[in-house]
This record gives sequence, C-alpha cells and structure tokens, in this order.
Amino acid sequence: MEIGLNHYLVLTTILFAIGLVGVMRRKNLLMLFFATEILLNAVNISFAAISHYYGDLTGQMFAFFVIAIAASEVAVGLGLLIVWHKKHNNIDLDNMSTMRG
Amino acid sequence: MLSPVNVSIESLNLMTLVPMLIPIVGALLIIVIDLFKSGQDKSLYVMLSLLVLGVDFVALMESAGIFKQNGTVMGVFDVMLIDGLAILSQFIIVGASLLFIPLALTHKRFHEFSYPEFFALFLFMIAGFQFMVATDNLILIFVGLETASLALYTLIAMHNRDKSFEAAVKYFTMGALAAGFYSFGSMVFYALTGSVEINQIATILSANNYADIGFVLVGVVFLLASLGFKLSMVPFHTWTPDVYEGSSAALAGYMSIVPKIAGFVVAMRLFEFLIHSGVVWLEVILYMGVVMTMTMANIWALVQTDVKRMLAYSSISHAGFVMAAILIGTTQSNSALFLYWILFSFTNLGSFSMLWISRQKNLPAHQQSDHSYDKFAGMVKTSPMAASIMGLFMLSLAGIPPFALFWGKIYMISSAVTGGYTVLALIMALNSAIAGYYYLKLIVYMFMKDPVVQNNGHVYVANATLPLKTIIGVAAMGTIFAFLAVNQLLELVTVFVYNSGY
Amino acid sequence: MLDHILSILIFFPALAAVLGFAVNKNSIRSYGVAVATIEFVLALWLWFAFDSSVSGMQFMEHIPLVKAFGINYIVGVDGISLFIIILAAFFTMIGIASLGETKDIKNMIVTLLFLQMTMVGVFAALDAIVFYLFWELSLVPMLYIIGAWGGPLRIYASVKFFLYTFTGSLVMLVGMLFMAYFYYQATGEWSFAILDWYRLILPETFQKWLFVAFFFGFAIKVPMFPFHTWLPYAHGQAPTIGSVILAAILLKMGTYAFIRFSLPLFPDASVYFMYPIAVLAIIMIIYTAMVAYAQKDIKQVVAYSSVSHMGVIILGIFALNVEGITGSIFLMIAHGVVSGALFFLVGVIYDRRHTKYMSEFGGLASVMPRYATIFGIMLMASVGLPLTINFVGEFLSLLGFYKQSHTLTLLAGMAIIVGAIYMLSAYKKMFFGVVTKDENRNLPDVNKRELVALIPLTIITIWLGIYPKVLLEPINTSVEAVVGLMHEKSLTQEAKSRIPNLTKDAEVITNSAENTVENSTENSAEEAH
Amino acid sequence: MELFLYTALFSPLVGSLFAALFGASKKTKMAGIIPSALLGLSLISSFVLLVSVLSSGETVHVEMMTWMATGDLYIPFGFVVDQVSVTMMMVVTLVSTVVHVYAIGYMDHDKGFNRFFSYLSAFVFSMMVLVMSDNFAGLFIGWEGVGLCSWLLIGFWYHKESATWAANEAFIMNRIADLGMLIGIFLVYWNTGTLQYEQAFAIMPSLEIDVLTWMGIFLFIGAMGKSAQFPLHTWLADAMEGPTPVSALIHAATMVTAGVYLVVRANPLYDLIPSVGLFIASLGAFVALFAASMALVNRDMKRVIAYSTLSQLGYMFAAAGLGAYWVALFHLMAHAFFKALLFLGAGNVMHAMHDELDPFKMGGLNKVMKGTFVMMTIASVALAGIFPLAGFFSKDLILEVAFVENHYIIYSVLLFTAGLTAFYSFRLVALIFHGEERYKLFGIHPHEAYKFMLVAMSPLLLLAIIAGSFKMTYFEMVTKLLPATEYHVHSSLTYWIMTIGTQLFVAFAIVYAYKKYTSRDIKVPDGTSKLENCFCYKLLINQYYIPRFYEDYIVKSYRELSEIFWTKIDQKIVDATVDGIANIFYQTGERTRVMQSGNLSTMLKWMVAGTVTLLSLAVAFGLAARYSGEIKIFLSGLGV
Amino acid sequence: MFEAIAFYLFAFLTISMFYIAVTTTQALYALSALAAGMIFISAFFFILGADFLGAVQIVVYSGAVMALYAFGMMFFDTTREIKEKQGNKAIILGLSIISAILVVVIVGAPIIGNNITAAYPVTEGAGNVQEVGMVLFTKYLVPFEVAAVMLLVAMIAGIVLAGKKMDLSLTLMSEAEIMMMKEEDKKVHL
Repeated sequence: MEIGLNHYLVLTTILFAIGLVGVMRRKNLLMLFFATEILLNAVNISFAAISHYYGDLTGQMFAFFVIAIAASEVAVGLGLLIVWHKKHNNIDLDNMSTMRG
Repeated sequence: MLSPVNVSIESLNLMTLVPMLIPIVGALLIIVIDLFKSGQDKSLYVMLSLLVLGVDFVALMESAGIFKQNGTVMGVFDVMLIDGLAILSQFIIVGASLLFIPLALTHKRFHEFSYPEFFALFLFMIAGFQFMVATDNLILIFVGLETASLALYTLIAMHNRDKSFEAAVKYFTMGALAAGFYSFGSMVFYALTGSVEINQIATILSANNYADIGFVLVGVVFLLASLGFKLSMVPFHTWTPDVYEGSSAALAGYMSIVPKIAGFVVAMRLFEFLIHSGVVWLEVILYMGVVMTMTMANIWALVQTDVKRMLAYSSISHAGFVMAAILIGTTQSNSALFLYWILFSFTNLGSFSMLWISRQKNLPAHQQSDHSYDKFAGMVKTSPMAASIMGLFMLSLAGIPPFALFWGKIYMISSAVTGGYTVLALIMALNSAIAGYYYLKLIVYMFMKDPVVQNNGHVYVANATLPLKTIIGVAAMGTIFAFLAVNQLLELVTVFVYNSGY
Repeated sequence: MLDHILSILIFFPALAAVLGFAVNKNSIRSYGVAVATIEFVLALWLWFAFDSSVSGMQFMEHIPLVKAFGINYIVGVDGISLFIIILAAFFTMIGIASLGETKDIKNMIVTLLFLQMTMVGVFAALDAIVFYLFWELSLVPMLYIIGAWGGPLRIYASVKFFLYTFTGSLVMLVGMLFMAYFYYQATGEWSFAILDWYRLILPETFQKWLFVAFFFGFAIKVPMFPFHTWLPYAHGQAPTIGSVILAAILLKMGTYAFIRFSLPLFPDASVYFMYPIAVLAIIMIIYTAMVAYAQKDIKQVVAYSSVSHMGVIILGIFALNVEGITGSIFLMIAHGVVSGALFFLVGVIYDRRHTKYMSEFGGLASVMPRYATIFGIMLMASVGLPLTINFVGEFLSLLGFYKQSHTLTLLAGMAIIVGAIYMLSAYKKMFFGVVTKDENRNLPDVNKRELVALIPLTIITIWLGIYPKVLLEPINTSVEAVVGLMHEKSLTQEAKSRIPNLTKDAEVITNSAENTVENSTENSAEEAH
Repeated sequence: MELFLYTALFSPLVGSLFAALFGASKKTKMAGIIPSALLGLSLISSFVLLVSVLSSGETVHVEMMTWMATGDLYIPFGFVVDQVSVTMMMVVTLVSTVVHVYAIGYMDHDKGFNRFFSYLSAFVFSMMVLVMSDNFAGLFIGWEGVGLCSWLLIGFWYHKESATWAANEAFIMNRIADLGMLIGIFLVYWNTGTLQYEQAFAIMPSLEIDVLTWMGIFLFIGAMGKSAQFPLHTWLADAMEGPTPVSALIHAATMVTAGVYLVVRANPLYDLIPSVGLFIASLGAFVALFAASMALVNRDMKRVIAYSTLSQLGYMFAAAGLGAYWVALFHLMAHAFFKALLFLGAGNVMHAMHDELDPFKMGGLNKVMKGTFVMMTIASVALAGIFPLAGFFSKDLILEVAFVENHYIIYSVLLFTAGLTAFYSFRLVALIFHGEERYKLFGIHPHEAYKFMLVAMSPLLLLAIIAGSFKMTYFEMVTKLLPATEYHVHSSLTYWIMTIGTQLFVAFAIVYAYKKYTSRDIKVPDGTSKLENCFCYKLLINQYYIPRFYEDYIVKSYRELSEIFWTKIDQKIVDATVDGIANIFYQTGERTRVMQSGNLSTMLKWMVAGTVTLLSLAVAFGLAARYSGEIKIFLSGLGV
Repeated sequence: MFEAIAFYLFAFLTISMFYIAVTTTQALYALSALAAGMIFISAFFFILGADFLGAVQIVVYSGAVMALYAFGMMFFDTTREIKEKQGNKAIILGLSIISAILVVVIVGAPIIGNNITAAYPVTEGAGNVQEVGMVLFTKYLVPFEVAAVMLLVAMIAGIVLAGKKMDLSLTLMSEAEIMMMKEEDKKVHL
C-alpha cells in the first residue's frame, strides 16, 4: 500500500477532470470561476507530490506561484463579474452572446 | 542546516532586468502622479508612456548590442535569458506599443483614456510580456503571461461597453482555462524531468531518449492547448473574433500583434526542440493545426459582415501562417517569423487604426456593428485619401507586392520550400488566395459601391487627430516602403535568430 | 539617360500619376495625353536606340533590393519584350486620347497611368520577384477599372478576374521560390535573376513540377482553357478602355512569361508537356471559337475570339522552334493591335446605343459606312487575312508547330475556318441587312476623337501586315538565342531532337547567345560591385 | 520590263484606292472610269510582257522586298512573269477591263457605284498577285485576297439577306479549302526549306513519294475550294447573288480558275504523283457531269451559267490531272472569254428584265435585244464546242487527252457531258430569246443595254470566236515551261470519227434543246407538271439535296453545338466549377460559422474538445509507440 | 500505512467536495464545498512535507479567496437556486470522462526516466519554510517580484472594474455631465 507518485498524479487528473466538467457545464459565471480554481488546485497537488518524491523544491515554488496567480485571477474575475452584474443584473452565460459568427 | 549563500552582484547580471523594469517604473510613476493630482489630461499619460517606452527601446538597443558582442546572456540566477529571440520579440513588443499608445489621443472622448490606470496597466502588461519572452523558465513564463493577461482583460473591459465586458469575460474565462492547461502541462514536464527550465527539459529528455513518450505527449498536448489559446489556433481560437469585436479597434490591433509574438517565442522555445528530436506526432499535429488555422480562419473571414471581425479572423489566419515557421523549424523559417511579424505589425496596426479613426461613439444608423462593410461603401468618393490608405493596407494584408507583408510572405513560403514542406508551401500560397477575397471585399465596398445616403465622408475621420494621422502615416509609409528596409531587417533578424541557436 | 531609360519608362507614368492627383479635373485629359505621349516617345526612342543585331538583354539596370535573399531590381529588354513595351505605351496613349465621357475621369486617368507602370514593368523585369511584383500589381488598377466603371455585373467580374489570376500567380510564386532554392543549392547563393536561372540545368522531374507550377500562373493569365472563364466576364463588364488594355497588353503577360520563363528554364519539361498543351491550345482555338459563335453580345464575341487567338499564340510558343516562337511573339503584338481595335470599335457603338446585343443592330453599314469599313478591316485582320498583321503571326505560329505535329496543326488550322465563321456572322448581324430599329437610323458615324485611336491602329494593322520585317528581325535574333539556349540545356534525347540545334547552321548566333548569358552575369557582377 | 511588270500589277491597286476615296460619297463616274483606264494600262503592260515573253522567251523575275523572314524561313514579295503567268495575266486583265467598262453601264443606277469599282479593282490586284507571285506564300496572299474581294462583291447588296448569306458561305467554304492549302504550304516548307517555286520544285524529285502525295493532296484541297469542286461546290451557285459583272469576272473567268492555275503551276509536283493526278482528273470528270446535270433543270439563268462554269472547271481539272497542263490552261483561257461573254449577256438580259432571273418568264427577247442575243448565242455555241469557235479547240483537246491517255471512262463521261452542255446552253438561249413573249404577262418592258456596254463586250465576242487560232502559238509558248506533251490520236481515222461524232452529238443536243424550248406551249412551270414531280427532276432542282444536307447537318449542328458549348459546357461546367470551388469555401464558412455561437460555454467546450482530441491522438500514438513490437507481430500474424 | 489511509481519505474528500462544487445548484453549497476542498488539499501539502505551501493554501484560499467570493456573492441573490440551462450533457460528460481516462492511462504508467536530479534539493534538517525562503529569494526572486507586480495589477484591475464608476460611460456622457459628476465627487469627499 505504498503511496507513489502515480497515485497523486491520478488524483490530480481526476480532480482536473472534475474541474473541466465544471468549466463545461456551469452557466453561472461565478460557479464557472469555482471550476477554474479547481483546475489550478488539482495541479498543485501534483506539484507538491513531485517535489516530495524528487526531493526538489521547484515543484513547491511552482505551486506557490500558481496559488498567487489563482488569487490574482479571482480579483480580476470578480471585478469583471461585478461590473457585468451591475449592468445586467445577472451573471448567466447564456445572456452573454451578443457577438457571434 | 542551511548554509548562507554568497551571491556577487556581477554574477546576477542585473542589466538583463533593465528593459522590464523600465515600464514597471513608468507604470508606478503614473499611479503616483495620479495619486498626487488626479484628473490630469490623458495627453500627459500618453506622453509619459511614450517616453518610458522610448527609454525602454533604448535599453533594448543596449541589450541588443551586448548580445551582438557576447551572445546569449543569462541573468539573476539564470532565470532571465536574453537571447536573440528575446531581444527581437521585445523590440516588436515595445515598437508596437510605441505605435499603439498615441492612438489614445483621439478626437472623441473614450472612457478608458480618462483613467490613468489604463496607462499604468498598459505598461505593466508590456513588462509582463517582456518577462514572458526573456526567460525559459516555465514559472516565470507563467507569471509574466498572467501579469500581461490580467492587465489586458482589464484594458478590454475599460472600453466600457456591453460588448467589451462580454469580450473581457470571455477572454478571461477562457484564459483561466488555458492557465489550467498550462500548469498541467508544466506539471507533466516537471514530473518527467524534475526541471521547469526548457533547456534542462530538453537535455534530460534527450538523455532519456524520450523513453516516456506518452508523458511527453500529454505534456505537449496541454501546453499546445494553452499556447494555442494565446496564439488563437483552431479550435482554441473562438475567443478571438468576439474579443476583437468587443474591444476598441486600436486595442484589437494591438492584441493581434503583441501577445501573439510573445506566444510565438514561447512556442518556439518549447516546441522546436521537440520537433527537432523527432517527435513525429507533434510535427503531424502542428501541421494539422497550422493548416486548419490558416484555412478555417480564412473561410470564416469570408462570411463576415463586419470589418473588424473580418480582420480578427484574418489575424488568426496570419498567426496560423506564421505558426508554420515553428513547424518548419529552420533558421530561415524562424527569421521569417520575426520578419513577417515586424512587417505585419505595421500593416495590421495601420488597418486597425483606420477603423479606429472612423469610430463613432454610437453605432451608426441602421448598422449592427461599428465597422460594418456597408459603412465603407463608396468611401473613395467622400474621402479618397483615407480610402486609398485603407486599400493599401488591405492589399498589403493580401500579400500584393511590393507592400510590406509580401516580403514576409515570400520569405516564409520560401522557408517552407527549403525546409522540404512543399505541400505546406502550396497550402500557404493558396490560403493567401482565399484571403484575397475578403480583403478585396472591403476594397470593393470602398471603391466600387456607391455611398449610403447622407454620408459626407466625415464619418471616416470622425475620430482623427494629428497623432492618429501620424501613426497611420507611419504605418502606411512602413507598408509602402518596406522593400527598402527588408534587406536590413532580414540580415538583422537572421543574425539574432541564428546566434540564439534557432 | 539611355542607361536608365527602362526605369524611366517604368516609373515615369507612376510619378506622373501621383502628380496627376493635383491636376484640375478639367485639364486632366490633356495631362494624361501629354504624359502618355511622352512615354510613347520614350518608348520609341528605346526602339531606335535598340540594337537589333544583339540577341541579349540591352539597357540593363541592376540595383540590389534584398541582397540577403538574392532579390535585385534588374530590368532589361530584348527583342521579345521590346515591342510589347512599345505597344503598351502606344495603347495607353491612344486609350487616354480617345477616352469618351467618363465619370471620375481623373481617377480613370491616374489609374491608367499606374497600370502603364505595371505593364512596362512586367515586360522589362529580369528578376523573378520584380516580375512577380509588377505582375500582381497590374491586377489592382485593372480591378479598379473594371469594378468602378464597368457594367452591371462589374463587381463579380472584377473580383473574379482578380482572384483567379491571384490564385494562379501564387502557385507560380511557389514555383519561383523553388527555383531560387534550387539555384541556392547549386551555387550557394540566393538569386531570383532570370539570367542566373538560365544557367541552371535542372533534372527532368524537377523541371516537370516547376513547369506545372509556373503553368498555373501563366495559363490563367493567358487565359488557357479551362481557366478562361474569367475573361468573358471581365471583358463583358469592363469599360472600353479596360477591355482594350486587358486584351491588348495584359493577356500578353501570360504568353510572354511562357517564353521568358517556361521555355528556357525547363526545356525538357516543355517538350514533355508540348502535346498536352497543344491539345489545350487546340481546344481553346476551336471550342472558344464555337462559343464565340453562340454569343449574342458583340463584346463577348470579341472576348472569346481573344481566347481563340491566344490559343494560336500558345501553339506557336510550343512549336519550340524559331519560326513558331517568333510567330507567336509577333502574333501577341498583332492580336494586341487587332483585338484592341475591335474593343475600341465595340466601344464606339456602345457609346451610341448603350447596348452590345447584336440583335439590336443590323444594317449599320449604310448608317455608319466609315465605322463599317474600319470594323471590316479589323474583322479581316482578326480572321487572319494575308497582308494584315494577324496573318504573319498566325502563319508563322502554325508553320512552326507543323514541324512538331502534322495532325495537331491541321486541327489548329481550323482556327482560320471557325474564326471566319463567328466573325463573319457577327459582322453580318450588325452591319448587313436593312436597318430595322429606328434608334439606329440616325446614328452618327465615328467622330474625330474615336478616329484618333482607330486610324493609327488601322495603319499599323496593314503596315505590319505588309512589312513585318521591322519587328521580325529583332524578335528573331532574340528568339534564336532562346532556342539555342534551350537546345543546349535540354537533357533528354527527345528534347534535343524536338528543339532545333542552331549551332549547325549558325555558329555566330549561338555564340552570341552564350555571350548573352555570360555578359549579363558579368554585367550584374560588375554592377553588384 | 520590270516597269511593265509593276505597272501591270499595281495599276489595279491604284484604281481600287482611287475609287475607295469616293467610297462613302455620292456616285461619281470618275470612280468607274479611272479604274477602268488604269486596268487598260495594266492590260497594255501585260500585253507588252506577253509580246516580250513570246518573242524572246525570257521571263521577268523581280523581288520587290522581304515580307517575312525568320529562322530559316524567307519569304519575299517576288513576282515572276513567265509563260504561264503571262497567259493568266492576259486573261485576267483583258476580261477585267471588259467587265469594268461594262460595269460602268451596268452599275449606273446603283448607289454603291464607287464602292463597287473599288472592290472590283482590288479583286483584279489580288488576282494579279495570285498569278504573278513567285512563291507559295505570295500565291496565298492573292488567294485570300480574291476570297476577300469575292466576299465583298457577293455581298455587295448587303441589305439582301440572301446576298450576305451567300457571301459568308463563299468565304467560309473557301477558308476550309485554304486550310488545306496552308497545310500544303507548310509541307512544302518543312520538306524543301523554301517556298519559292523554283527552288521547291527543284528539290521535290528527291523527296519521298508519301510526302509528295500529301503535299499534292493538300494543295489540291486548296484548289478545290477556290474552284468550287465537289464537295465544296455549293457556294458558287449561291455566289450568283452578286452583281452580274462580278459573276462574269470572278465566278466565271478568273477567280474560280485559280485552282486550275495552282495545279498547272505545281505541275512538277503533280507529275511526280500520277495517282493524285488521276484522282484530280476523275474528280474533274465527275464534277463536269455532276454540275451539268444540275444545270439541266435549273430555273435561274445565272445559276445555269454558274453550273456550266463548274462543269467546265471539271474539264480543266480532268486535263490537268491527266498531265495535260497546257491543255487545261488553254481551256481556262478560252473558257474565260466565252463564259464572261455569256455572263455579261445574261447581265444585259437581267437589266432588261428588271432583275428577273427565271428564263421561263422571258422568251422572245431576240426582238428587243438583238446584240445581246447574237453575243449570247455565239458564246453558247463556243461553250458547246462547235467548230470553229474557241470551245471546240480547247474542249475537244481535253476529250482527246482523256482518250489518248486510255482513260476511257473519263473520256465517255466528258463526252456525255459535252452533250449536256450543249443542251442546257441552248435551253437557256431558247427560253430567253425565242418562243412566246412570256415576260409580257409580268408587265415588263425590256430594253437593250447601253451601246458602250455592247461595245465593251465585243472583244470577248471576238476572242470567243477566234481564240482557237492561237492554239499553236500558245502551245509553242507555254511548253517552254509546261510539259510539252502533244496529244494525237494514233490513227487519223479514229481522230476524225471522234471529232465528227462529237460535233454531231453536240449539234443534236442543240437542236433538241431548240425544238423543246422554242415551242409555243412553254409555260411558266407551276410545279404541277409531271416532269416537275419526278424524282430525277426533284433531285436535280434541289442540287442533289447537298445544300440542304449542309444546312441541316453541318450548319445547324454547328450552331447547336456552339450553343451547347456555351450554355452547357462553358457556363454550366467550366465556369460553374470555378464558381463552385469558390462557393464551397464560402458555404463551408456559412455552415461552420455557427461554431462561433457567441456562447461562452460552447467556446469552452470547443477548447476542451480540442484538447481531448489531441489527447486521444497522443494516446493512440503513445500506445502505438510503446507497443510497436507487439503491433508488428500482430500485423505479421494477420499477414499484412 | 498512515500515509496511505490519509491519502485515500483526503482523496475521497477532495473529490467529493469538488464534485459537489461543480454539480450543486445551490451557490452556497458550492461555495462551502469549494472551501472545504481547498482545505483538504492543504492536507496533502502537509502530508507531502510542504508545510509552507499548506499554510499558504489555507491562508490564501480559505481566507482571502473565499472572503473575496463571499464578498462577491453578497451582490447576488444567493438564496435563490441557480438555474442553469444545460445543453448537451452527453458532450460534457463524454469529453470529461474521455480526458480523465486518457490521462489516467498515460499518467498511471510509471515514469521510466531516471536521470532526474534535484536542482534545488531538500536540505536535511532545515524546516520547509526556511528551504522555501532560500530558494524563493535566490532563484525565484524575479518571478516572485513579478508575482508582486501581478498582484498589483490585479489590485488595480479590481479597483478599476469594481470601484470606479464603470456603470457610467464617460464615452457617452456629455462634457457637462462629467463636470457635474466630478463636482459631486468632490462634495462627497469634502
């Protein structure tokens, strides 16, 4: 029952897939952002795991920066969300298709 | 126990950071100025940005000089990588920005330019792109990319119209997904090699003789998806037309140049070693991607009714065309990429600027979009000069000699020929023919149709001011007289690319 | 001045066009005529200064353009291109002079002057890229002329014209890039200079592929069957001046390019593809002539007749001997004059009646006798009556091809029959019979302005029909050089036997042919330093 | 002598250009008189040349200037006056001078008077070029030139649909033959390296017989067109739409004989290929009979004469084909005189009858038109070949040739035809000048032509009578150039039997025709009589249905095929393919643009889908790479 | 053994939390599930000896990110059930399952490569935070600073988008209206 790197990789993949499902099925913008957070977090697990198994700190660095990036994305994403909500009073994706073709 | 590290300042090569630091400092300066005295006119910030970018340009020339002497320079714990690609792409980034920023001095008032934050974010974005191209560390690429992207989303949204918010949201969301892909891809490569530096990855992979080809491919797929998003390769391109339509014409033009060249440099660093080490799959996939991107984008551009959307698709197609360089992967093709992009930036910025000066605050009557083809009907009758210049840009985009893009085009196709990609060369040529149709369509509208009633021609220059006209003049001159500069450019580009080992 | 006369010829009209923007609308016609006359006089000067005993390029100029990629601005003329350049200058001159009431006349004249630059440029260019440059650029003014002054379908016609030709020439561009690459492989240097390429002997397979690539570009321009369908639209919709220049000069670019590129670069492939191309040419001749017979619109008749005649030119080129090629070059000029004149004539009647349907006319011979006479002369020239300009070309072309194939020439010779059928029946419909329509009863005969164009053309038609020697001599000298080069370069036995060896009978000529290549490279080398 | 040569050649051209100056203006007598005078000059010059050639036997050969020269090809404008060409020159200038003078009167009331003389003189010039040229290319210039003038003159009354149609028909038919001629010329050039008669003929004996045969055939095809031999004969009858002087000059005396001239000129060639010669002779004999048969029933005066011309051309070809070139040329000459006379006479009748052509509507005109009556009768006698008129000497000679050469079939055909000739000629004379004055039914008041027209015709009359007496002089002259074969029937008994028999046969035919057509009960046929409904009559009156065959199966199908080519192939296939390709792209765009639905969710799905596709490809590739060994084993197990 | 138990436990928990987060129709549920999932992820970090990362994860996500989200949710009516029109579920399901399977297929295979040497090896005896600090401020100094810039950008962006009056369009307002607006601004500040 030794937990190897592959276990973590598989876990990451599953979580990533869940994130993808979220990205695809969510029509509510806020919920959609949740899903993108899941994607990034899923990858972070692997980074930490690889870092652990290789005894190398780079993975942790990467994970650290990914967290930072996720945080910044949230800020910008929320800003956009708020603006949109102020104007349209909803955050439904389906209302967001004035441009097409 | 951790031992203290001794680092000498010289070994850090802090010079490598200077070109990126300049815009950051400039941005901070702008924010500080606003802090002390708000409500300043936009011209102040425009000129400040111009100055900062000018200084940046000089700094780049300095690093170019150093590169010519010493070759590739690593700096700051080998994170920074100043090679020919980095310098060339930074030149394009800063140069295009220099051409872009005066476009803020419009005749009409637009929301975004009332805020100094716009200019600060703009400069931050440039810094982000510069970091992105000046390193082969996947982490720094990621961080630089996100810095630039986040700023760009905001810039788009600041245009403050429904469409621009929609565009920003779309871009942002897809960007977040692409970021997920990027991190996943990096993770796979890290898992494979224990390194996040492209050079290292290449070395280790070839030392292993690509034993884990499956892993490599998974990593490539995710990185390809995320870079494909940035470079708007089919089918990751879907954001492009909407985002271009939603943002102001000037910014759309800018977006068609700068983020892409940054993306190209990263793609070049990432994929070229893979192609050269015989990852056939990637070659096939890139081949398909290039052909799809060129062809499909062209085909979609055919059916557009709005000029800006048409130009959006056209720039997708041009990006696909240039992507071929990475597939071919010879020194000639990589030089062609830069040559093409330099020439393209003049023409494309020019044509978007032409749309920009014809921009009105509200939608024109009876029209669905800002720049529908109908708006340009009979333009030659009312403002012949503007029509001629727009026609010139269209001809250049179509690749009619002797205008700028033609030279890029032949050099690119020639590189396909020399690289042994005959069929690709033919496809590239035929795609130019398809593209001819939609560029021609605008010319047809401008020169051969009768103007809509009550159009006195003012509409085409409604937004024009001297700075804007100057920029268009510069772009037009660059487009017409490109043939005088091609030789120098080509020699320069080839030296830089060749000495960087690409 | 003579050293740069070609550059002057090329860029003078363009400069004049730019300055023309500043000329007042009412004076623009005089300005245009003046500029075009100066250009024509310069072209004549070129002719007088031209040494017709030299087979190589003359008045060469050489300026590096993109040195790193071997692109240079090289221009020069030989007997092959000289007269087409003069013809271009001539047609622009009389075209502008006889321009009728036109809206936006300023734009028209400026466009025509730009067009002239590209036309002269194409025929003077000795660097493939410069050639391509003018070749493509020539599409733009023509697009504008058709699209802005054309008939109801003008946009469709102009776009079709542009895209079709553009597509073909892009394929050709790929071929050129390949050619340059082969040159690079052979010598280690990039070069697009045609004279450099002449020295390159390619393996037969390469020749075939490249021949095909170039063929697409040229064939669409000519236009060869089955790539000809843009032409009727373009002619049908274009204004008179557009049709005239399109037929007289622009179509010749394709056939000229065959002689300049395809034959000397790919002699073996030329021999290999001779029969297929001859078959295409024969289809062009007979099939298009029949289609012309079915037309109801007189302009379409002339348009299809153009295609038919171009078939004979192609056939002459692929005779691969001196007689045939000389004949086809002469026929290019002849066809330029005659079809140009025919389009002028159609324009005359169109200006009066605003219709081109033959059924609208009838009995015009009694109403407009002078018009009928000139039309008749041009008609006879078009069907290739001896002592008119066309006959010389057609005779020599067919004569030349007869050496290659008897049966095919017999079929191609049908040209003189089918040509007579559609032309005569068209003439009959328009000019013979009694006047049935009242509108036609009082049509004015040709006026002075129209005669300005028509009289010189008539004179040329007959003069060169009787005394073609002035043209044939210089053409012959240059063609002999080309044929000699082809024979020398050819690899296969087949090609050696198909392409006559001139050394046997004319030691001197081949020597000078070799000198041409060497001289020109020396020249270029000198100028490069 | 060169001066005379150039005078003879170019004075018609000057005349033509002079008349052309007045082309668009009102009728002026000068436009007729000056060209006629210039033609007279040409006639005199020709005569001087003839005398010179006769006396000294020297030929004049000049090279005016280079026409075409390229590669090995060298074609000058060269002219030669030798025994053959001077004969032709005489015939041409003489007949044309007469016709010109005649036409001044004939065309008196025509609006296109000036134009007419311009065309007519141009024709003479072309004909002179044709006969005087010293090379094939020059011959071809004249060849096409006379074709052009023929087109202009047939279609002279261009407001008439039938005239313009006939003009075009003539031109196009000639063009068909000209193609053969052209090919023949190419053959000559590529095999001999020159187009000069002298050099080319000198080289020919060394060539292979196959090549020579083809040469002969193709050149003869050219001759067939111009001389309206079967199957290209239909244009000649239709060409009668032109003014009658034109018919006399072009379609009887000169142009149509150009084919014979060509064969005579190319005698060194045809001597080498007797098989082709035999074919020519057979065709000639056939055409002689064929045309004569059509002349039997035709109800158009001019057409009857035209068929007669055709028939006589057949005689000439028969002679030429059998190698009796000088005989052919002699008959050509003699025929020119009496046939032109006949036509001009017919012109007078037409004038008198207000352009009525049906001889059944005439009758009894001898009372009003004495002069014309005499002339036409004598011409007809000459045509019939009654001693001692011109026709006897030339035509009988041909019969002798056929007999002597042992081609009895040809001989008998020609003999039979001679009878037919006599019959239809006098059928015509009888119908026009004798019998009931049927024209009165139609209210026509005929009158004799101008005096000077009759005077103008008189030289022809004279020559038609006495031309036979020149036979020996002529023989002496031309045999310097042509093979001097004399044709003598071996026993004089046979000769006399033949000659007298022929004369009797012909005379019988004449008498029969007279008897039949002078009777008082000749009515204007109305299509009810038994004769008119019999098959033979219908066959003949419809010209063996050949024109209709051409119309229905060639002209019509050509027109329909053209229509199909245009509407179906050019528009529906060739052009539609091009547009179709463009449309495919456009439609693909229209169809797939829905991919860009503008919905963010869809866009994200696309991105994921793209990635997944790439992933599956990657997995497939990765698995294939990993298990490549196993796959190979598996595939080899399958026998791949 | 402990490690395995912990791994499977937390794996189960994260998967179920994230699953809830992407499938629930209640915004609050989703938010809570997401927060919980983030915390559980930090557990992995601790298991893997990345203490610093674990701490950051908890601080940033559970603290900052969730606070931000909660802040954002105040704008929206969170009690209302969120109705999402679902398009073609098969596509979504299919794509995600295929991708998961594909990646698992490949990723599940052991990595063969053996040339991996740690560039920045974990030093024995030093705490994770120390090590991280060491690397972060030498090798990754530049990315770190750029990340700072990025956060600054994000901050400015947030302010611009949410704070400034993006609901008013300066583009479309007349000069006078803008002047009035500015006057009002000043009054508020005073």
